[in-house]
Amino acid sequence: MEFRLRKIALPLYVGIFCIFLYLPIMILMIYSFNRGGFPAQWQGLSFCWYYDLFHSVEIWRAFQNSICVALSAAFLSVTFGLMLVYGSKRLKTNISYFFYSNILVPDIVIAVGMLSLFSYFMVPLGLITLIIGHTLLGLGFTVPILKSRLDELDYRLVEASLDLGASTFYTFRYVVLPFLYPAILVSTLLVIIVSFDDFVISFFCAGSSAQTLSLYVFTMIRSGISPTVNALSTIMLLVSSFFILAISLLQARLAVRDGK
Amino acid sequence: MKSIKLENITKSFGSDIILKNFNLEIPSGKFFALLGPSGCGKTTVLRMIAGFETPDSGEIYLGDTNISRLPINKRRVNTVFQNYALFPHFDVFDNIAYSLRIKQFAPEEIERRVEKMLKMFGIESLKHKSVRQISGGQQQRVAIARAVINEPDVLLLDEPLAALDMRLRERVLVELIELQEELGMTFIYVTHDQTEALTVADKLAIMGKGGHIEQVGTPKEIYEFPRSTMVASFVGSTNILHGFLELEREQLYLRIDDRNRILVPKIDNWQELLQQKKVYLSIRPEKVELSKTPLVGFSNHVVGTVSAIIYHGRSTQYNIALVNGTVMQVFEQNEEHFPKETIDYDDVVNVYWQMENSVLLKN
Amino acid sequence: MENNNFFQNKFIQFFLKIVVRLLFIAIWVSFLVGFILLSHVSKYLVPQRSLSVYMWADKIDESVLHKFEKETGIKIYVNYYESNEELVTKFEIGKDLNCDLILPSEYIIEPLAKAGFLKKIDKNRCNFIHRIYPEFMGKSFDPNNEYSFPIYWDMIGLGYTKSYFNDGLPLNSWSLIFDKNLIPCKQMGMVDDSREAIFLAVRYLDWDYKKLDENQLEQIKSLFIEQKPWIGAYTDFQQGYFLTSRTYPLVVSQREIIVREMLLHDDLAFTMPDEGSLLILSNVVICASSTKDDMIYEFLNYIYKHDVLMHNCKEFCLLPAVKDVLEELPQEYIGIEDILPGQPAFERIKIFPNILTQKQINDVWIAFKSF
Amino acid sequence: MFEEFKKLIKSETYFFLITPACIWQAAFLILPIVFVIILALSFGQGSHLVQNFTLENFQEILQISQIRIIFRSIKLASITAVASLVIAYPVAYFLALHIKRFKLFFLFLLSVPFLINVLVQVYAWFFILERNGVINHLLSFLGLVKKPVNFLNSYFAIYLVMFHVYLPFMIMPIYSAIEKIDFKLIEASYDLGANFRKTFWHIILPLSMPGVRAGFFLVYVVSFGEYVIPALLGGMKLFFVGTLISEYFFIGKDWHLGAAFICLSCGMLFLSAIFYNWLFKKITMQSKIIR
Repeated sequence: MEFRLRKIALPLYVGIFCIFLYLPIMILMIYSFNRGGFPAQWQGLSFCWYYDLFHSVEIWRAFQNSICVALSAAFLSVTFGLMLVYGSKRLKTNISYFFYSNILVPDIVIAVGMLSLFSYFMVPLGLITLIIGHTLLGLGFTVPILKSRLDELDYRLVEASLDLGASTFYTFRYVVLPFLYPAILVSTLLVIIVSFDDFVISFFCAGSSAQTLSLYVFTMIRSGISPTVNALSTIMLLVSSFFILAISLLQARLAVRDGK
Repeated sequence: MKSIKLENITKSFGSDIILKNFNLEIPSGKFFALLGPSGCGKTTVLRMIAGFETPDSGEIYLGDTNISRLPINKRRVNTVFQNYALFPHFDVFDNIAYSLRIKQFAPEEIERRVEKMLKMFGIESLKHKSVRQISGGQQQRVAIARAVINEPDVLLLDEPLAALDMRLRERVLVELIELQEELGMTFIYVTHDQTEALTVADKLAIMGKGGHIEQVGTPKEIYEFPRSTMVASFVGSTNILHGFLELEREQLYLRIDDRNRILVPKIDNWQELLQQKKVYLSIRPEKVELSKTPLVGFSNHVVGTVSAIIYHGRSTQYNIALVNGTVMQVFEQNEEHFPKETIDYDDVVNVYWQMENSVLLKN
Repeated sequence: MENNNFFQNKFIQFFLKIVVRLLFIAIWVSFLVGFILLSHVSKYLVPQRSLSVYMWADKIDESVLHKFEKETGIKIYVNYYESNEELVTKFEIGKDLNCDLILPSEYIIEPLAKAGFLKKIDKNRCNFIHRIYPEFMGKSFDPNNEYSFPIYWDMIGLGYTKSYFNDGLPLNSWSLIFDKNLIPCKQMGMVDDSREAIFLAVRYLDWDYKKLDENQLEQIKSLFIEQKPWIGAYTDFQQGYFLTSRTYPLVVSQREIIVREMLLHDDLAFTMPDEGSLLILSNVVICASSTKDDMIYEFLNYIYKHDVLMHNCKEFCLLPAVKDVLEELPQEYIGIEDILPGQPAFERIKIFPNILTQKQINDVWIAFKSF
Repeated sequence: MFEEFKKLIKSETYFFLITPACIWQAAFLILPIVFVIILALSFGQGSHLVQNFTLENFQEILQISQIRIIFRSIKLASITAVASLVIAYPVAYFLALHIKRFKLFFLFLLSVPFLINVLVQVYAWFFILERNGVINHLLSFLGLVKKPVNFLNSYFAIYLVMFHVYLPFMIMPIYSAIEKIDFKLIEASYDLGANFRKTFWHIILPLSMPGVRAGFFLVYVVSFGEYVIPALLGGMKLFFVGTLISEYFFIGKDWHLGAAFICLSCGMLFLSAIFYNWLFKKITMQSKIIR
């Protein structure tokens, strides 16, 4: 009895769970190809909402803003994260652990704090403030990833390189960096996704002065159902799944390379 | 105190067939060792007895009861795992008391029996230490104590010494023998280390690659009278000579090259072997005499040159290259500080042994 | 030799170490400050002939702006905001917000002007003032129209599904949404704006909306709490969606949202209760920091043009504050009878003066939303 | 002299490397938090944000309405965390111990919702739950309801979507904790006579506790400050901590009260987290004791 419970009930449960997890998204995607405007009535296949989407000026602007913010935040947080992780390893400080807290502080507290800070120093809200906020968020992801990868590096390699007369920079460039390369790629992709998906910080630290894709979706949802949002969501979904797939494959390859 | 019988066991993982029509009988109350090279399926046998794996076909009997389909927790069989598998979130006392608590013994009873175990294994002082803090040898004692407190019919030991260092191993082996004598239960000891198995077991089985039993017997039987090349070479070191058999005046000879033939003892099926083109003979290196000068009274004699001398301390190993290219190992006891005769590289030496000390192998 | 000694002194070494570290920190901090200052630079990157306009979404159609850009060569940058309060917050944060023209609601003008964010309008350069209804001029928030001119107006009312109420609404009164015994349906939609909601409650209770005391606010609060069970959702944007999807048959809403849906769905109707309602004015104001007067007045005169205004009003179902446009506007875009200035119903739409402090409004709102 | 300086600067290279990230953290995480605390303790208006220090803000905030809102958020966070723990544990367990092939594929499958835009997920549910949505169509097709049901703008919608969004946050840490358990320990437990129930309760659960705790507190803290889901699916009928904070900062424009409210709610969050931590310790202790 017990045996059967685990052999049948558990997979069944997990199956239902996966359906619960994916059904809404699937339905959303299917209906983005629905000709009719009203949900749940299938009126034939059509790409009209995608057509609408690609002809909206506002969406393009939001998309450009999002891309700009995501790439800058990814660049900054990965660069700074890398510098921090490497530097603190050599200095033997544990300061990196401090960055693990970025994910744990509620978003809204960070957002409101930054908002009041910016207002005190009269920094106009916009792309720059957004990049700052997302870089902070990104550091919370890049530092743990890079740190755990760097910890796997046999430190004797670095010492051997230095011992053989290589300069610090040379050692970093030709010994450490190639080893960290997959982790750098993974964290870059992750920060891009996180930045694209972030709503709360964008909402508080940019608002209408620099509309991102998330904010655009938010304003559209607030006024009800619109098939254009379905189309937009579908595209966003596919793009982020693609990124996640890339991350998973990278990690898998990493595991294979390390012989795990 | 019950015997174990495995009948016609077949087990495969995916497309790998680990065991095929495997039969083994383990006598009760004995220290039984299962010896084999790694990957031969000996751990699978153990895991099937414990119940972690179910055989694809065949039956396992504990005493008279068929246990092959019995759940793990219903078998009166306990295991000492390779890395001990002590519960890291319990202390020593809780680890040992686990099975009694599962069986809902009264707390006083548990206390009494665990105390007894602790005393028996000499680890009273560790009672409330976390299992992460104690040394490997202590962990092993806890693991054994945890398994035997349940008073199982059979105790399974899965390479329990693998994680210990050499010196500790020897001591633990002796303790294991004493423990088995004291408890009187059947011990099944799985290992790939032949010295451990020879030391510890009352009886042992050798498993070859492909999951079949090569030979079962007492350590002495196994060592002195191996029945196959696999057993002979796996247990201890040996010289294997090959050639074909000749029968002359009721005497059996092994022709190893054109000039040399060796007198060999007869075994049950020598007539069959007579037909074969290639027959193997095993001679243990320590049963061979070496001399530059001719000796008398030996039934066999070959000549060779010394190709290597390896000093082991208590004995010296000489590698002798025979004329036909075969290299024989010879162990000479270093009985004297200044032996009468010193043997050096490239010396031509005579190799002697008695016919009875060699064994004809079945294949 | 002496040099070496100097550097080998432990204390000096420690001191130098600190200095170097501080230097490094200073370098990075200055990088950071430079990065932040980039946000100020963006202002100088926009072309000279351009205007930055802050407004609600759905007030001026993009095609109209494109036409203006083509005619004059002045580039228009539009920033949308979602609440007046958000706009003020933005203003307070970046004092020299790169902004020329705003289209805010009426009640926000007084605080903006007081804080010195607005510039006085030169009436001589505007050619449309005479066309504006005098009813919308000289209101309490800007008595002499020094800072602002109205451009659109609107009101709060009730939108409903005709097929649900076969004989029309049983009453034309706010008691439909406030009185437990008179509510016509189980669930309805309500506005999610504290100011508007308080004003509606005041009209329902038939109090003087020009002076309210704490006691009255308490009563309004308990009225809201009492009302809560039959409110399905508080929203400022979804009323149209709720009606057309038949989620709720009755919603409290700004007229323009309902009328926009009425053009597409015959089943909807809009009405203003007899107690009267809230008048909402959209105004144009000029930012104090702007230096592009010529272009601003060119743009102002452009958007007040008959055709342009008519286009916007038809596109978004807005009501213009300009006489000649409103009189020509087809009835279907107005959605409600007898409401034009001068007609009797118009007398019952009032502006809600800023008699309550923000804190008083907040207290009512937070208290009832905590239940 | 110059050489010496060069050496000195070179020896501090690593300090130079760690500075920017630390400055970023200090300027945009620590400083804002400090600033919020200062705002909470001060009085001022407009451009003179900080004029006088006062405790009045807290006096103002400590009212029944605000306390009620904080407790509502604690309730929301607790139910979300506990329920998603209960829902997620079997999935993580199954994934870690029962799936041997395609493990990577399953992990990918579970990490996709983890990183999908929250707004997209919310919209997807909006689409399904609304009056003309898929569920209502299904229900009326099956003849279970005569008139469509309004699922939106209710606690039901909020909780459903909260679970959906936060489940992956729970699965990942639990999965990695169970994955780390040596399978031999589970075998040993069976070997010593325990059945599945006892093995689970005494061995698997205590050993996966670090993951459970990590997942629980992650979900608890993040859902405490949730803004989007209650705002979009709750019909704005009820304030939660997130919505009230944004109300204070954007609509109400009273930053001092808002900051004080943040401090108060974070304090309450901290206290409740301590309580849950204590509870977890209790449970862990309990699961170790065998009866």
